[in-house]
Amino acid sequence: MIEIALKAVLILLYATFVGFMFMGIIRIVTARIHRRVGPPIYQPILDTIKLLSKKSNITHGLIYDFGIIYALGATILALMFIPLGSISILRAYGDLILITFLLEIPMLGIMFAAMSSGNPWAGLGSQRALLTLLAIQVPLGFAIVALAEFYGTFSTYQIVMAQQTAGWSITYLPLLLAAVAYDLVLQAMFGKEPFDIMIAPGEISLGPMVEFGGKHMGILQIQHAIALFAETLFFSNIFLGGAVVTAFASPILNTLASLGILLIKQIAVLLIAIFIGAIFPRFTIDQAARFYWKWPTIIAATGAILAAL
Amino acid sequence: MVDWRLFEPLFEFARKRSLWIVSFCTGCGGIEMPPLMTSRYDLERFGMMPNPAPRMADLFLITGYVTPKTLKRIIITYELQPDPKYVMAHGSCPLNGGVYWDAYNAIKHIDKYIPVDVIIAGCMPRPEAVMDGINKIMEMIENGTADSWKRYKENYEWYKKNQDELFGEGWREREARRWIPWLMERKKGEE
Amino acid sequence: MINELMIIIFTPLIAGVIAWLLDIKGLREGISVIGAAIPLAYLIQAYHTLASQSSIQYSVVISGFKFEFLLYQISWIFAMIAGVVGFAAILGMVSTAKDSYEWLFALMSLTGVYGVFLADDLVSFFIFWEIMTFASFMMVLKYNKKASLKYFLLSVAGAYSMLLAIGMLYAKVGALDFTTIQQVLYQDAMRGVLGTNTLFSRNEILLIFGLFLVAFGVKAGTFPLHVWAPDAYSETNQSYTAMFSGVLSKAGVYGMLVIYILLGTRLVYQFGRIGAAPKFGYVIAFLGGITIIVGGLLAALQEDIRKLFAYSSISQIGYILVGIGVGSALSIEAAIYHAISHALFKGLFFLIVATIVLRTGKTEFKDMGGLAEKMPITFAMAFVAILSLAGIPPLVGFASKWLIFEAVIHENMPILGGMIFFGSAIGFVYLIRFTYAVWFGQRPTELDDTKDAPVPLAIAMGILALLNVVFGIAPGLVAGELNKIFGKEIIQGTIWELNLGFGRYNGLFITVWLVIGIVIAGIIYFLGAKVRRVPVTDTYQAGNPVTMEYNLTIRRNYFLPLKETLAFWLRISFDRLYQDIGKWVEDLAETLRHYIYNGNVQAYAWYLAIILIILALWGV
Amino acid sequence: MADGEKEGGGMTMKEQAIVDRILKKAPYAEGNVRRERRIEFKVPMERIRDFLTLLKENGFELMLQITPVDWPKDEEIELIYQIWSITHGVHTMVRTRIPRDLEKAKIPTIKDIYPAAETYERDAHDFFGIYFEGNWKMEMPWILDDTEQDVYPLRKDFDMLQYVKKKYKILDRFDENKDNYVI
Repeated sequence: MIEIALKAVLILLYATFVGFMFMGIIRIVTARIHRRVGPPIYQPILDTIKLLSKKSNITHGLIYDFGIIYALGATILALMFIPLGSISILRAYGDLILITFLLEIPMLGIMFAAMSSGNPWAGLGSQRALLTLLAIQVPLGFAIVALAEFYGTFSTYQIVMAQQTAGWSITYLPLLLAAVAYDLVLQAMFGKEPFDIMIAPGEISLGPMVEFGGKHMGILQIQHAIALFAETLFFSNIFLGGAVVTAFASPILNTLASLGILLIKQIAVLLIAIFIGAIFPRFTIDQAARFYWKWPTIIAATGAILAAL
Repeated sequence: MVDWRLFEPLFEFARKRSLWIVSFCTGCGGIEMPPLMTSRYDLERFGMMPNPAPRMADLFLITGYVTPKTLKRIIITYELQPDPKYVMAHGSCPLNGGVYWDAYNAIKHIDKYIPVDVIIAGCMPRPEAVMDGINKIMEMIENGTADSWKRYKENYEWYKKNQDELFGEGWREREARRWIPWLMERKKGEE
Repeated sequence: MINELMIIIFTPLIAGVIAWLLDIKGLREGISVIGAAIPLAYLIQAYHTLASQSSIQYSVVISGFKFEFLLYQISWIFAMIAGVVGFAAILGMVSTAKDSYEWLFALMSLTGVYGVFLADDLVSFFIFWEIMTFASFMMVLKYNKKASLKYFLLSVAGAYSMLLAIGMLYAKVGALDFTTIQQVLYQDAMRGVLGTNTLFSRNEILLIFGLFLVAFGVKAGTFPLHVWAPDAYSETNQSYTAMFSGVLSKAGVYGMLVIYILLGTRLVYQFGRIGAAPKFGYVIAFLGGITIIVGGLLAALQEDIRKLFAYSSISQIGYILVGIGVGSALSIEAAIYHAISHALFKGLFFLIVATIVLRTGKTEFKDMGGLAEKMPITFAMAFVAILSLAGIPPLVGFASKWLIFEAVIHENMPILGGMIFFGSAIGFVYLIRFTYAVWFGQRPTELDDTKDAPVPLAIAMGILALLNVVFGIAPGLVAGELNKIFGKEIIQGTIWELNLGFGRYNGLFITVWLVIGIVIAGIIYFLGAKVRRVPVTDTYQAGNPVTMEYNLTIRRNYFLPLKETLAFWLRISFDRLYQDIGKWVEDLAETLRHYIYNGNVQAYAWYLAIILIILALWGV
Repeated sequence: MADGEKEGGGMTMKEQAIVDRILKKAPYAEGNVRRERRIEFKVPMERIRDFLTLLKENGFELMLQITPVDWPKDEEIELIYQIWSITHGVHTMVRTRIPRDLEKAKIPTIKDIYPAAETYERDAHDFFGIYFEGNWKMEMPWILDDTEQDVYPLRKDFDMLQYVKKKYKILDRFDENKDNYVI
């Protein structure tokens, strides 16, 4: 019991910290691409502290608060199910479908909170976010189907284990296709260009986020950090072979090593998203839907069918 | 509740190093913002970032002349921001009317209507000047003299009196209702 | 001794008739609720009987026809659905029903649906099917003639096709009870395997299957026979719709299962399998998949609450059909599980809609808004229902959906997998549209004095919401019952856990960790400075002041971009197609009437005789 | 016409032809050629609608803007309708004069002839107090705020300085004759 609690706290702290570092990396790399100096890497932490330490906060009612809390809670829940090296708690229950759903739930909480504020831009942003979700769901679904059918299991941990012996997923053609589609989907999950339609700054002034300030926004920053960590972790687990190091004698070293390997893979996933995001303008929502329903869907469906054969 | 006074220096540092700007470009100063944000003078070094939504913004830049119509929006937007919040005015127009000193439709003293922490002289101040002003406001936040939001709370009656003298009593409700008759009978004229 | 099955089936009808004859306000409600409660009590008591013996049988001979009734595991589960949701719906009708007419037919349809689930021979099956259809038709007729006619025509088409199929079966088999038919067809399949010539030719069995498919597809609202559902579901007493959509549509699902029970082996022999799934099931599954997508997309584009949920229930039925179609034991269990959860959350939804319509008197999204403060209880119920339908763990909607996902994907069916993924997303979409337009945003001034749900409705909603939560956190409860159908542990695991070997879902852990996460988030939240409550007009709209008089919440055409994206597909409408066919048939009928349907009774008798002779000849 | 020949050397033949054609149809107007691609007409205010309809029929499609000019001495406001002809590539200015005091400063709208005129008419009404009869959006708030609603600040007799002092309560900021002011 104590051990589980300890693990949970460690995972949570690690995920939050690395997530914030990821946010900082995103800002720095984007700045470098713009030939700017960019903020220090710990900038997101400063932002969060600042937001949480605001002296006055507003609320639009119970749902407005609960939606935010629910979003963070659901993100923590999702994090617990994803295998993190050898120290994850509920990895035995880390079911592909379950995690895919759990990674979408926080958005629902944010939508509820945003809509309860009654701001038309929040409504517009939620509409765009939902249509983006609708658009990405098809390739995402096919990618998951491809994985499940290739490995014959839904357990993420077993998939990771299988990759330790049989090599990474992306070395097989069907899963390579699935990975490509999933990576395009990840672009929209991170909310980066060209699919940052839901939070179009200057167009609908951050959409769902428009009414959040002070500690609400601070909690959302933490949630975003953990979500970044979780999504990249999920991708590197199912497609990039995860990390289960057993080379060293002491379990501590093994854990650290596997965490390090995972970190490298996660950053690789993140950098792709940043590069794509930094050089593309924004789609309109129907363009995004048409795009996702065309190429990624075809790629992922091909992958799924090949995996099923 | 936890006693947070212990952490106050950390909070001040965070506030100083992550000023989010509400991008409400009123006048010609708006065009001085892009060079500040982009690769020449990169404001993001100081953790500053333009931010469309005032709810999460700290620093309100009033860039250039202000008309009564704009001032209404500025006041409403300013009151949406959570405390602590800071205001920085660019150029001589908000200070004293500047070249619009005798224009019937430009505000002469911005600080009669909302409190201002830093005013940058010049018409229009160059980016360097704006950066200087930003440094100024940063050290003011550090030594706690950037207290315009407190002043606005304390002297709210005075500010409200000035606003009402300029716009007339109940201007918020009037402004909100202004277009409604025309929105309702929009169809009327287009037979 | 009068058998308990008879009590279960006929108590609602009797209660309805009494309520209709007495027609005393207060008394009739009481009688009807009792009439709905008694069968439920008997069913719960029958649970213990089923534990000891495998089934409860009853047969009565009326004028040579032998009516047989059988209560075994599947029919018990479906009857429980009917019992619980029907009881909740009747309880809701206490607040919404206007006169005794509605009581009569609501309870009559309950009788019909009980009869359908308990029938063990095709005659009684058909008779109760028609009672059910007739009663629901009368319920719709009272509110809207056109919708009821559309419903009636399609139901009649379904009924005739079912009658024809039954006739063909009878002509060959010579018996009508399920067991005999099942055995005969099984032997027929065996005969085919051995190579001797079979009783039914390929085309005959295909025809029978097609006719049954039409008959049950109409009731279940399968694409492309779904056109009656939106109008019929929306144009009646909304509390009754809880039963209409929650239970009566399940009769169609049950019918699909009956196809499996009766024709399964024969069809599998005749048409073989695709991968693991039988080919004929694949047809059902694909119809189901298309139903999911079409129903969902149309639901997202509706402007009327009742229509939105009508389409959404079509879409959810699609899931069940997919599960049934895939045809592995697991997928059928998943389908029945989803039938249960769909009955629960959709019944809850329609009760919520009933409350809203009752309290506001409005049905269109454009007149709604900001009701969350005015109707907190109803909103809490809606919250549960939304999470459940959207498939958010730990609620029953997720457990059943998860089972369907696993079952379908495990059978290597990528396309169906993609379809149901899309369906789960579209669920989010139309639910959020409902949430936003009805509960949040600026409130129209005429809704300022809206009251919360009346007590009976609140109780009814409470029952369903509770079950939504319980069956989600403890999915093992349902899974245990489902395993009894096949008599073996298809879904292992404890009461909290579903374990399929290739995937596990544990409702309890998810609940616990969700609570832990929410607690952590709550701590962070409460460490921050206090919050100040601001009105809905105090929002940032480019600094413009806002007044309640001009409503800025987006209500009409919320998903316009989706409409634009799908513009091409939305031009295709089966409803219009059927209407054109209808017109054409009318003109034909005009000409026919002068010559054939000349209103002479003897002539009709002759036609009937001829038809029977033809059938007999066919049989020989 | 004459100077047109002088400098243009027949460069303005096209413009002259257009002017003659218009004037033949509209004898009440007087018109001349300013230079190539520029022609102008003077029209009495009561015939303005007929004349603009005529122009529109003769290939002057595009309404550029309406410029009011205030002439306090001769108690008149001059309205200059600037219309561009895409077919001829000619820019015409139709001048008309209306009395300047507020009751009589009225002229029929040309919104139905040139829809773009609606905006410019509202503009002229806001700043000069000219009422365009038939434009139903006259009363609709436009650029100016409620406080400036009927002071018509662009009229020549509008005392800007007094108004500014009164409005912004800054009486001692500069002396009356603006030779030296304190900032």
